[in-house]
Amino acid sequence: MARLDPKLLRAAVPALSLALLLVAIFIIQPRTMSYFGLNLMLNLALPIAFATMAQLFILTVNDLDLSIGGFVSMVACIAATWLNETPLLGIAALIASIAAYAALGALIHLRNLPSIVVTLGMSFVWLGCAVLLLPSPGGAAPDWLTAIVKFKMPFVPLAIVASAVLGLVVHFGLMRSAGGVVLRASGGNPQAVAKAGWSLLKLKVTMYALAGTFGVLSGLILVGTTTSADANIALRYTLLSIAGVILGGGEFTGGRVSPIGAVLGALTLALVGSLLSFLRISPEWQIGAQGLMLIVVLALRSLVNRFEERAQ
Amino acid sequence: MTTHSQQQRREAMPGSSLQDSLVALSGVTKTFGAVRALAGVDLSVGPGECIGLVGHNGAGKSTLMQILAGTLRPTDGRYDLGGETVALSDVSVSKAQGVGIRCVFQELSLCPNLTATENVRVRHAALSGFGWRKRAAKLLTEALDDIFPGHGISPGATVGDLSLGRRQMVEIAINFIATESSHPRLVILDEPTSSLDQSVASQLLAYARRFVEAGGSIILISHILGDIFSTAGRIVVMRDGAVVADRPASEFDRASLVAAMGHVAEDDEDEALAHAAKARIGEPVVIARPPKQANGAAVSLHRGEIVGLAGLAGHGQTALLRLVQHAAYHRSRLAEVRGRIAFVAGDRQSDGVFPLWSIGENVTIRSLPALSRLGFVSSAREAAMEAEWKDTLKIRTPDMDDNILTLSGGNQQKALFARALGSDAEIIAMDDPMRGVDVGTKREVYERIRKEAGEGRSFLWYTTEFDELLHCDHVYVFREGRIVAELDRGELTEEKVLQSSFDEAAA
Amino acid sequence: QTADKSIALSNNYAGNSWRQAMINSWEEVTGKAVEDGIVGSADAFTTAENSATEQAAQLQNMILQGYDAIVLNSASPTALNGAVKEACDAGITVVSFDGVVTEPCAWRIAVDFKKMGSDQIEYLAERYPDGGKLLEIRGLPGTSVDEEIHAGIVEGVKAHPQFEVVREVQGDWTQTVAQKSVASVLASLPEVVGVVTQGGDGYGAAQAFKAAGREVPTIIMGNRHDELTWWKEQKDANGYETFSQSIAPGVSTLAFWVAQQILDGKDVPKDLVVPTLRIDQDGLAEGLEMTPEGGVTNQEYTQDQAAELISSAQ
Amino acid sequence: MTSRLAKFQSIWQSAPYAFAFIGAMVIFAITLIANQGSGAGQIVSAALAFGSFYALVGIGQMFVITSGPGNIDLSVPANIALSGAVAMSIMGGSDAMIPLGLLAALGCGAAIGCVNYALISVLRIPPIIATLSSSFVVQSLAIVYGRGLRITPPPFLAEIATGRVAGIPILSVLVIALAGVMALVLHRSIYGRFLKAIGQNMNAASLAGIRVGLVRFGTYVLCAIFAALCGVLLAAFSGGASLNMGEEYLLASIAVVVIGGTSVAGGFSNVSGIWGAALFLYLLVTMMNTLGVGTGLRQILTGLIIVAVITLAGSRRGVRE
Ligand SMILES: Nc1ncnc2c1ncn2[C@@H]1O[C@H](COP(=O)(O)OP(=O)(O)OP(=O)(O)O)[C@@H](O)[C@H]1O
Ligand SMILES: Nc1ncnc2c1ncn2[C@@H]1O[C@H](COP(=O)(O)OP(=O)(O)OP(=O)(O)O)[C@@H](O)[C@H]1O
Ligand SMILES: [Mg+2]
Ligand SMILES: [Mg+2]
Repeated sequence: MARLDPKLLRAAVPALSLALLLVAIFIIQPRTMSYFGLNLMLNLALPIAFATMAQLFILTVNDLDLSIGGFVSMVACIAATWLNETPLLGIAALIASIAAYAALGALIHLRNLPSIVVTLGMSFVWLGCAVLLLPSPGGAAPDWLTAIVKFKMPFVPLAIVASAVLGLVVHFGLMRSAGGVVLRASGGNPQAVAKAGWSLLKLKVTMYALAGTFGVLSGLILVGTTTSADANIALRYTLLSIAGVILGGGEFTGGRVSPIGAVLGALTLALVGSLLSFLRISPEWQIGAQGLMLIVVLALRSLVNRFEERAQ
Repeated sequence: MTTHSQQQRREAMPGSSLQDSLVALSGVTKTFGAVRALAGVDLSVGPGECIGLVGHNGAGKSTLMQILAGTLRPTDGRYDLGGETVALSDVSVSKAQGVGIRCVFQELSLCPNLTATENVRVRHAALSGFGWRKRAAKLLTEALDDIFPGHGISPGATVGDLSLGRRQMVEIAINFIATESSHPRLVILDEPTSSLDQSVASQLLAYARRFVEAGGSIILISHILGDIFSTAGRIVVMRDGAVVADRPASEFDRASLVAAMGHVAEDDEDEALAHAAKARIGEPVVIARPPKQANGAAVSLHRGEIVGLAGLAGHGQTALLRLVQHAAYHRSRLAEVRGRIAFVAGDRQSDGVFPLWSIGENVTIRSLPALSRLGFVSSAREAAMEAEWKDTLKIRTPDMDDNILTLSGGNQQKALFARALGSDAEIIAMDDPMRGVDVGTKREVYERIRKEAGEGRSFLWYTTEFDELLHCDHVYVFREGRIVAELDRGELTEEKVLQSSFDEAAA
Repeated sequence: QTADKSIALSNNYAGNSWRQAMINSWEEVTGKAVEDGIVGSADAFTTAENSATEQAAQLQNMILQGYDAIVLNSASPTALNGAVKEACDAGITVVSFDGVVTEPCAWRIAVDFKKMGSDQIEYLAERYPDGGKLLEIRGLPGTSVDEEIHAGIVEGVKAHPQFEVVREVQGDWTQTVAQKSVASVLASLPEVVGVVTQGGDGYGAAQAFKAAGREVPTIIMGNRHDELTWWKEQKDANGYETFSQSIAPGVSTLAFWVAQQILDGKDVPKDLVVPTLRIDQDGLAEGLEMTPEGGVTNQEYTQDQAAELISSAQ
Repeated sequence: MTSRLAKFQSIWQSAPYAFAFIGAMVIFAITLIANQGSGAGQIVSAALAFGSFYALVGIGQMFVITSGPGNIDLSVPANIALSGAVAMSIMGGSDAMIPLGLLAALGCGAAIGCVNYALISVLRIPPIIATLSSSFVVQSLAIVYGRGLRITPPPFLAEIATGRVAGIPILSVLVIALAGVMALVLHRSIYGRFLKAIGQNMNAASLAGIRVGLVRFGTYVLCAIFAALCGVLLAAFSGGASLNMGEEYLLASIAVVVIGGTSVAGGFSNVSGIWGAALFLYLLVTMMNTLGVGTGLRQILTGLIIVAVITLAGSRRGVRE
């Protein structure tokens, strides 16, 4: 008898909620069911997906990054100023910011610090740098960046292709490759990993450097899409990225994450906003409706968990 | 580097010359703050040796093994690897692994978020590159098949979903895996059988003997002396951080070994055990039906009774205990509990210990309502309870205010016992609670349980050791989450238990 | 001709009284316009948090919904340009106000924020010809409005060198934050003659001065009801003098009518300027009347007023 | 050098709250030096007044964070906005209505706490997301309820919130007393013990006979009530409730808890550190304003100082590796 494997079902929840949301949107606003429509709905979800991935790396090692929003904002400001005017300086600054992230990882490990406070502090630092770079909104994205981000793929919008590639690449890197296994292991049982002879320091630095790299990518894509920047542009990404990872089936501790789920989670969050606009709710309830919709999507998860328990 | 895995088996000799030894320690000490865990230990392990390491809880066995495996640095002393002295500051896991020393630690060290295969990769750095997953799965399956024929563990299973026993089996198998770049020469097994049932434990011991015959070395730590006698060629006895005896196994018998460990010699146990089954009268205090039970059978526990849950590890006994515990606080359609309950965890890491707390706080947590007035805990009464149980169960610590994790594994277990026994509970559910407890303490706890049962406390006792079932008035045998046999004290034999445990599994 | 047209309001923040008044005015005026059959529909949208990216996504969704015009209070003058351009390309009229966008295809109903800054110094220069020291309360860092008002103040001080801004504190346009920042600077603050502000911070600043037991200097107010009430109390008690200025939240209705006029085929210049709503010592009683209890001084616009403004701009 | 570090570590272990106070004192000293020694009383007085609000939300948040990894209440800002608005509108500026308004606001907080825990427990939504979602709904309620209109607080309440006796804010005395009570609850009450047990190992806590669900439920309600109380007092302090008056407390409530020495991993916390951190955060703003640092640089320095303090403080290491 073909019984649904609950584990498979659990992995499918993020995809399922995204699909449900899409169907609802298609029904309410059929115009979205086109290349043009999907592109418009999803192109701003792409930088969120990258930021979510950065957060996922941090969550994998049982830390939490409260600074990713500020960091992406700062990267956006660098890209809209230095990278455009003096590319070498811009590239150097971006590399330095990745190095700074890696150094944070080292600091957090060596002094065994709570990542929440360190990244909270760093969020002020990134924001301060951004304000110094761009005291008022403006700047311009380098043309090559805009060209890449606005590239019109045949048949399928770039945002969808890029999201798929992002999910798959990280999935293979983190979930399937031999190196990724060790990285995740350091979230599951750090002492055991140390006892097996690995350097926890190196592992943590790697994860933070990866997070920095994906944060930089997120900022670049964001600027490419909006063509200019301001210091507060991505502050919201901090909470969005955490929500995305969790929506995608990740957990706060124990190294349990799902990169593909996280990308789906980020897209879901973006689409929740779209659905809301299409529903024409009165403005004072729009914010609340966003909360309710999040709750509904998450309730789906619990429904599946219940099912899983019953199956056991 | 004189050893070779094909080298023929030599007679185990205490103090074999340092040149031949795989690893040798001399005068090693280790202190943790004020606690002196090792007070000058000499130990050398040659190839083809199986050393049985015994000693009371907190004697320093695990500490010594951690030093051997390079996960702890000695405070002082000499550390020779493969005939070469290693500076104490250079002692490291990778050095020890380099000469083929592997260690199955007392507290499990697998990553619960990874699959069994992926855990193989974490332990064996050489497994990488294209197709590593297939290779790792193959190596693991081979090792499992070798050591635990019929284990039924899929290498793709997530470790967190496996029962404690199966996790232990995976961990053991991983440590016996040989890759191109690394062969196990010395495998340290720190209480490997404590969470395995007897049949699996004997598979392991048989494998250990084969491994030693093929030229490998093993250090086996166990509080089950039968395991030691059946497997070890040489027995090292530790007491209070020092080695007090190091002789060929043939020179010991059970009594002399127990005496060397510093326990009083055993009286005639059978006499104490030869009590007749009580008649089961009155209303039971617990009735619990396993969720998977198809027929009407249910576990029932009467006042003053000791009821045993038997069967192979991971066949629904722990789940039943949890069900009973839950039913004591919530409505449940499967179980009915009349009375206050306390739980003694076996899987102490995940079910028992509060790792940030002192030993004292870990002991009193179940009794706080009784120790407090108007919702606030009375320090004096709490301290009194701590002191009482420190003495009663002989918890080895300078101070009950020390962190619980400073205790040795067995002493942590004693603290968990104290938590339950010291509470106001009328019913005590025990989840294979003697894991890692030394012989002397075990005997005292057995006695205490019988005494308290006599005074009206009821015990629900899951155990993987047949001998412990002899203390029970009534035994339920579990298989695949169901009760398959119900035996009175009078009809209890090891054969009957084994037969019911296996029945279909053998077919 | 616009009876079948639909207009949307895109707003980026709803978390203060000014924005609430803005949305209320919109709903009142457009509700009537829809009833009267002047336009087909006029929906208001607001994002959950003040964020340019979220608002860009909101704009893109509006494009998909096929609105004829979008009235926009933007989170950023430049970060929405991409989305605005997309809207224009889709044939949608975009009218930005308050937070205007620089994208050339959009209309702008701008407030001269720089002038809001320099006017404060001008006023103080009249009050205190000898000049003196000033405290400046800034808004949200990294935003254009904050930078522009600040630039205006800097310019004003340059024109009147007898004044000196001795301290700058960050108020985030949030009254509680401003109150805290001002309180924290008071211990080290020398005697000041005035406090220059960006709107909505005046009452908090006054509270902080009072709590520290210092004499309250001339604080420029921002048309909030609590500020005006406090000012009136002080005026009655000791003749306190100052002035108050802010944009009227009802400017959203002006933007609505402008959008309607454009849809109607009128020729409207791309850049319009609205004056700020200014309350002087003499107009305080009148100003208080225009201010709902607990809200902001407001002024809603009619279709005729909008048409007049447009023609005067040509 | 290393031994000095080790000494720092041991201070942290025995008195994890010490560093927040040390940090506050160092910053206070720098401020005084920059200010040529004057204004000390005024600074302390203001620090106590403003620190009270940080401390109030911090205490509630601390109990939630203690209940285990992943437990954080993000609905605090919206809760502050709604409760403040409810209280002010019910009181309507009249002293006689203070008890009723206060009760309504606290009840409103309690209801938010109930909803939060229902989402966490019944729908099994991870706390961070659950409270984030509910905060959106609460924010909407606050908008609909108050429309952002500010209603002046009753004079007596305003006096409590802003008044001073001998230079010491009345409010701070009340909050310090409340902190004392909560410290007792955390360290000496059965509830506090149960909570810390749950924070370390939920599974073991449940098996030790602790009603996990009940304790967690109480904790979320407690946190929400504290936030509501903060909302009422903040509205009274600043002359009326406004929709965005809670915004800064989202991060601040977490920051004071963690800088105060509470472990984000749960099960280990203290109350006094919260006051230390609250003073620290306020004095940091004071120092920046006294030094007259510009906006961008001010943010950078604030961040670096927070990181520096936590780095010096280090943290608890596991006892057995
Ligand atoms: N990290 C530590 N900090 C403080 N004391 C420790 C630490 N590790 C071990 N000890 C102490 O060292 C002594 C030896 O502990 P060890 O774990 O080696 O005992 P053991 O022989 O393995 O006991 P068991 O049979 O119970 O496992 C004990 O007294 C224990 O309390
Ligand atoms: N071991 C656990 N792991 C994860 N979550 C748990 C665990 N135990 C309890 N919980 C959480 O706590 C909630 C209530 O748990 P439980 O059924 O044990 O309640 P309780 O502690 O007995 O309290 P009450 O009787 O008031 O319901 C569950 O919904 C679950 O989210
Ligand atoms: Mg041990
Ligand atoms: Mg329970």
